[in-house]
Amino acid sequence: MPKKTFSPIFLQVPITVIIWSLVGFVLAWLIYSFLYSTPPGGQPTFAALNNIITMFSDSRLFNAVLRTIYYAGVGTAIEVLLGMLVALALVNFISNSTVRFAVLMIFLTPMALSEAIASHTWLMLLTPQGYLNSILRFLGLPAVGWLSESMALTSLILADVWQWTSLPLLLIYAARVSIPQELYEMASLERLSAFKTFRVVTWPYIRNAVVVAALLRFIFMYITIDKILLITFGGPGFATETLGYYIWMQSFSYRNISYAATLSLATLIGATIIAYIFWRMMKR
Amino acid sequence: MKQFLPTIKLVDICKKSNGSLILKNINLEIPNKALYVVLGPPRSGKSALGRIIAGLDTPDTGRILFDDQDVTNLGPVERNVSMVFQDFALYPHLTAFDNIASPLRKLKLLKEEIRKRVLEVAEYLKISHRLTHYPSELSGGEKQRVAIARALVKGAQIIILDEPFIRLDLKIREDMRAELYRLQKDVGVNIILLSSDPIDAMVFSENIAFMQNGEIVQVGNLTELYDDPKNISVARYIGVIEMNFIPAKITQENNRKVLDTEIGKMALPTIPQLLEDEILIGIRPEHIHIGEEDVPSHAGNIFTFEGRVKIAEVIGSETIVHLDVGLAEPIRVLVPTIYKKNPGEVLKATFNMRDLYFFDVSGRFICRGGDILG
Amino acid sequence: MKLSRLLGLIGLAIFGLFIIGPLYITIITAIKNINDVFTIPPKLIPYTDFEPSSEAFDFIFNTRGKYTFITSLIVASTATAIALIPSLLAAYGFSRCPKAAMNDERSFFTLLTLRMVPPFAVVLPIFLYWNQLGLFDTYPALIWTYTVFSVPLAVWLLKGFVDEVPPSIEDAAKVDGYGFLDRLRKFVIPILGPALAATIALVWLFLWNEFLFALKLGGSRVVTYTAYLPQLRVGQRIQWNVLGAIGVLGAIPPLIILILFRKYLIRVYLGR
Amino acid sequence: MDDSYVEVVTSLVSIFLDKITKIFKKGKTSIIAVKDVTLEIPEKTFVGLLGPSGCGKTTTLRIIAGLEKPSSGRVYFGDVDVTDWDASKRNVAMVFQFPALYPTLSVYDNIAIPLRASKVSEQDIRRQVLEVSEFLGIKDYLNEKASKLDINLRQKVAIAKVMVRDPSVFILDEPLTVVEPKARLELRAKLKEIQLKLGKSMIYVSHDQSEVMTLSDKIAVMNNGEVLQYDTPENLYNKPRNTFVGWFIGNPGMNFIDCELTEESGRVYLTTAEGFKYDVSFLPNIYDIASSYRKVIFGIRPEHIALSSRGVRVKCLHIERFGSMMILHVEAYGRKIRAKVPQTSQVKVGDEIYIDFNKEKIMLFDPETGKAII
Repeated sequence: MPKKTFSPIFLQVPITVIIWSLVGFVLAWLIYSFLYSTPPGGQPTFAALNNIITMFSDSRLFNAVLRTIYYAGVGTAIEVLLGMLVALALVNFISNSTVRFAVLMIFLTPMALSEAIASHTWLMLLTPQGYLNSILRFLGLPAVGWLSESMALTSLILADVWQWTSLPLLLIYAARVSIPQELYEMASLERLSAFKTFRVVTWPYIRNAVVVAALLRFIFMYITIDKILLITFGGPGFATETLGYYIWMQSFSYRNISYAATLSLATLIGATIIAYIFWRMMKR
Repeated sequence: MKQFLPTIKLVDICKKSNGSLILKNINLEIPNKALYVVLGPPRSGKSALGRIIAGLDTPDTGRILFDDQDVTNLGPVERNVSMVFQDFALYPHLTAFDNIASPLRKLKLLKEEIRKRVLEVAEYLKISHRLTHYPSELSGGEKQRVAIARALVKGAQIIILDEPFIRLDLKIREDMRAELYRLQKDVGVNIILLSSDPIDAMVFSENIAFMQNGEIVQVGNLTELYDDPKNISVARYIGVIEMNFIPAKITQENNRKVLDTEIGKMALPTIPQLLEDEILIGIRPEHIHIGEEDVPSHAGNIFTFEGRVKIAEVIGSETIVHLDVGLAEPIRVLVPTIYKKNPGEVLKATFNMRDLYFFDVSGRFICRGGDILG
Repeated sequence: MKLSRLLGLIGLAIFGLFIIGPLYITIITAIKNINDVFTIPPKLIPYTDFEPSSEAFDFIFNTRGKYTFITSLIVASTATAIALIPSLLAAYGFSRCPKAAMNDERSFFTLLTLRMVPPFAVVLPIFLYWNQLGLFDTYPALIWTYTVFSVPLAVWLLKGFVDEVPPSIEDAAKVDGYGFLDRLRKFVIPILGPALAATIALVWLFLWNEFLFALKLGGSRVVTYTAYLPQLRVGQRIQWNVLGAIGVLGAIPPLIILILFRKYLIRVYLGR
Repeated sequence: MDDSYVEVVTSLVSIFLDKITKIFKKGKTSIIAVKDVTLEIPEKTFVGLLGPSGCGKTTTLRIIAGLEKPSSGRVYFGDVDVTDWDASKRNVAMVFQFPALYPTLSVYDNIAIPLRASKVSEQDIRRQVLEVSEFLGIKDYLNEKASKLDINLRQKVAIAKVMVRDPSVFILDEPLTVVEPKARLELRAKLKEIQLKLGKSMIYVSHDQSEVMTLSDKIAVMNNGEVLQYDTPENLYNKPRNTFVGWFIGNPGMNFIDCELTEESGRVYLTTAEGFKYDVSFLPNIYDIASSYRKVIFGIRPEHIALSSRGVRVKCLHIERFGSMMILHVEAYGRKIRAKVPQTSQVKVGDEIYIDFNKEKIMLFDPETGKAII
């Protein structure tokens, strides 16, 4: 090896320059705005303490967090459970592998689409005079207030389930087909019941995929607000105002820059923690 | 690039990898124009040594000399060394022809010159009919030939092969060994063979260095390592089937010193002082005979013992009979024919005490039975 | 045994309907004229329920609609191109020298966290950043932002791919006399081949579908097709059929990429 | 599935395959994995299915186990036609190449689970599991999780799972290939003991001839989906029915030379164009063979060739020394053959030496069909 080898650090310089050219400013700005708030035309005053107090006493924030936990939690649970059922059904009930793969491809199409397209597709379905209600009326059933105050958040979950059940489906299907066939043959040779076969053969292999899928879905529903921004604008009232949407309003509508930065920092820290959990999971 | 075949000297080579010493001051001289086998169990540091000789890695301390030129910090190209890797390392996106030609392209030779030399080497290694195929379409043996051709084509003066046969199945291995032997004799280039298979040491028996835990344990030709192993690990490793070891104590019996072992007492005419009280006797399976037919000639030093058959293991055209004699490990006996026995039968076995090996308790070789019995 | 198989297949069929239904509705809305969109009874089957019309697509091609797709194409492709080589170098570092400084697992983890950054938490500072530079509503602003946010995904995918190129092949190239850049150009990249194409496609797809940054960093001149959608809902009468048409056009590249690179899709999430 | 089926099957012991054929359809191409195999597996015998990879031995095994349906032909357990029974009804116990253990269950539960499926009392289960794990030396791992064990232990547990059941037949698909050499020897002895102790027939598939020759009472050598010879190990070695069996059994395999049978002044000679000539008049009914066969393939095992003062003049090309034996690569009139002779130092590479063939061990084969004539 010729002596003048350059050290591997050089390999990382290009992306570091690219990333820190923007992320550097973003972090600095967030911390600065959290510490000091500058009213338009005024002098910057120390506001960190004030921001924290406001945060913990902000009931609207508290409700937004609750709604986020409901939205991300329930959404993830449905998507992972439905994804698992469909994955296992695909493998058990469709034996021809080409047909099975074609059906899987169809089921995965929504995840390739952009959130914007999916949001407008579901806007057409959920809007009061939309397709869902017109079909219901056509069948003689009463129309449903899909985007009404009580139903709006659940309808958003339905839209997200439609687009993202495909992710747990993909991960669990991949885990399921990686199970060596000998284990199922051994189970049939030993005359194990269907439930017992699931418990001792299938579950141990797909458990990791289920957990990883749940983590991924939870964090993506926590950090994505596209559907809320495009279908319900956080409404009606505060019915679908999640944490993300609240920060969006603080940033761009109410222009409480310093408070918005505080909340943004908090969510960034939350995201990093979940990413760390995901990283530990991935290493196992 | 003058064509000379240097002798390779390794002086006090040490190498650490993630914290632990994998090469402990290696001193070795590899003669030129020879096929040199570095033998040792897996993870004994052979590959690390090979990479250092090739110039892919540099040692932490120590120097490498080609004749008397210090090449420690030179790369594989400047040393004109090439290497054949365990997984053949063929470029999957290039045809066999381009794989072999790749070192020549780097030397910016004329297209016509490259073509001539590649065809010549491919012809020699009987692979010219497969040059247009991609590595994924080649068989194990063919991949091996392309890898060797690539190493040969640029006229490297030293070729290092890292476990070349481990990926080939049994029947192909025999042919490839004969091929390598012929290649070294015809081309006369230095070949260093890193291997964990004792059979390689047996086939290429002129120069062998036995390595273990990053150290060179013994250097010599096959008969030296076979007849006078430095310690138990060499004795155990060299040989078609692993040597048997029997613990023994020197005791007094009607005022004569006798070797007391699990399989009986051995009356030796003289017991040299160098034998402490507790020793370890080694006897090779091929030196033990079962049944009466082929008892060796000079019957004087014959020792017979009995054992219960644990299993009669057929290997190729020979059989290894495992006799349980009450020791932790059964005694292995090599019978040169197909010799089927069911577990449980009691058999008589004999060996000539001249063939014994004596080791001290720490495993260091003391002497052979022949040295005592004269 | 037969019954459970039947029930299973029916279940799959229902799920299939749940997936295909909304897609079908988007397509038929795109080929309706505005009055046929919401009617009772619903018009679901072309030619029998309604006369398909190209009203929506004509609208797009006669107005600035088509420029939004071109903008999306330019922004996504340029950002992917810029991010590719730096990401490949970094991925090579993470894969081949995991012990070296800045190439170790901890730095790889910081890249992973960038993928989990909530967009809504950083869009304001980025908006102000480009404003202060006087680059609001310009191509470089959006392209550079997309480049920064595509690097983590690109490195994540490429690291998985470089791991699968056996190191012994590079050793063989070293023995043949090839230096670092030659090894990368003549061996690592060609061997990656289809994997490289998959990375480009998947990163491009991620940028083609982006919405939040496009909405806030673009104004009137730089408008991607995703940012154009909300603009169609201003005004008294929402042009549902145009929304459907844009949805259909915007879905074509993702579906092509999904089919072409289906084998690699799982790597976006698992890295291997 | 009422239990009467199960009782019927456990008491049966002999297995009969009647003209079994299996064709796999991959898109348009169809591969004949098993071609018209008829095999009688008597009770209480250890039968080996041996052959290179892809010869149809595993498919045949899976057809017996019921994991694969034959395209044509019938499978009989005793005189009950079980062709259409699926695996769970045939009460077959199988050990796969990779240990098929339930990863999250403990070793104890892995072994006990088949017994729990067939209504055996918990104490009985405990007693049987303890007895089996004692025998296989895995007693102190019973509470360990299966996924935590190393590959050798996992395969021992897989064997324990098979032993506790009272199956109609034991089926083993290359069980020892993944096991390390040391543990492999011990497991071979155990498998032989299990078969003798439980008195059930055992069908053993492997491509490793030494394993199959060691364990089997009878071996079916298969190639390209057909059974070439079904015989005891000794007969396969001494009287191979065709050139493939001769080549495949024994290490290194049988030498083959294409010759003509020429009659000259009342004697019959094996001759080749290049001048090889050997008198074979002593062979039984050689004269009518000579009349019906112009060309023959002369087969002789390397270990049935001896150095002698007269006989066939050959040139020594290469020597492989193996302790007490050595393999000479010699050239007889342009034909390369190998001889395995006791170690001597007289012979050196390049010498012209004389070799002679062991008269009783000479074989002649039909060049077209490869079938043995003598």
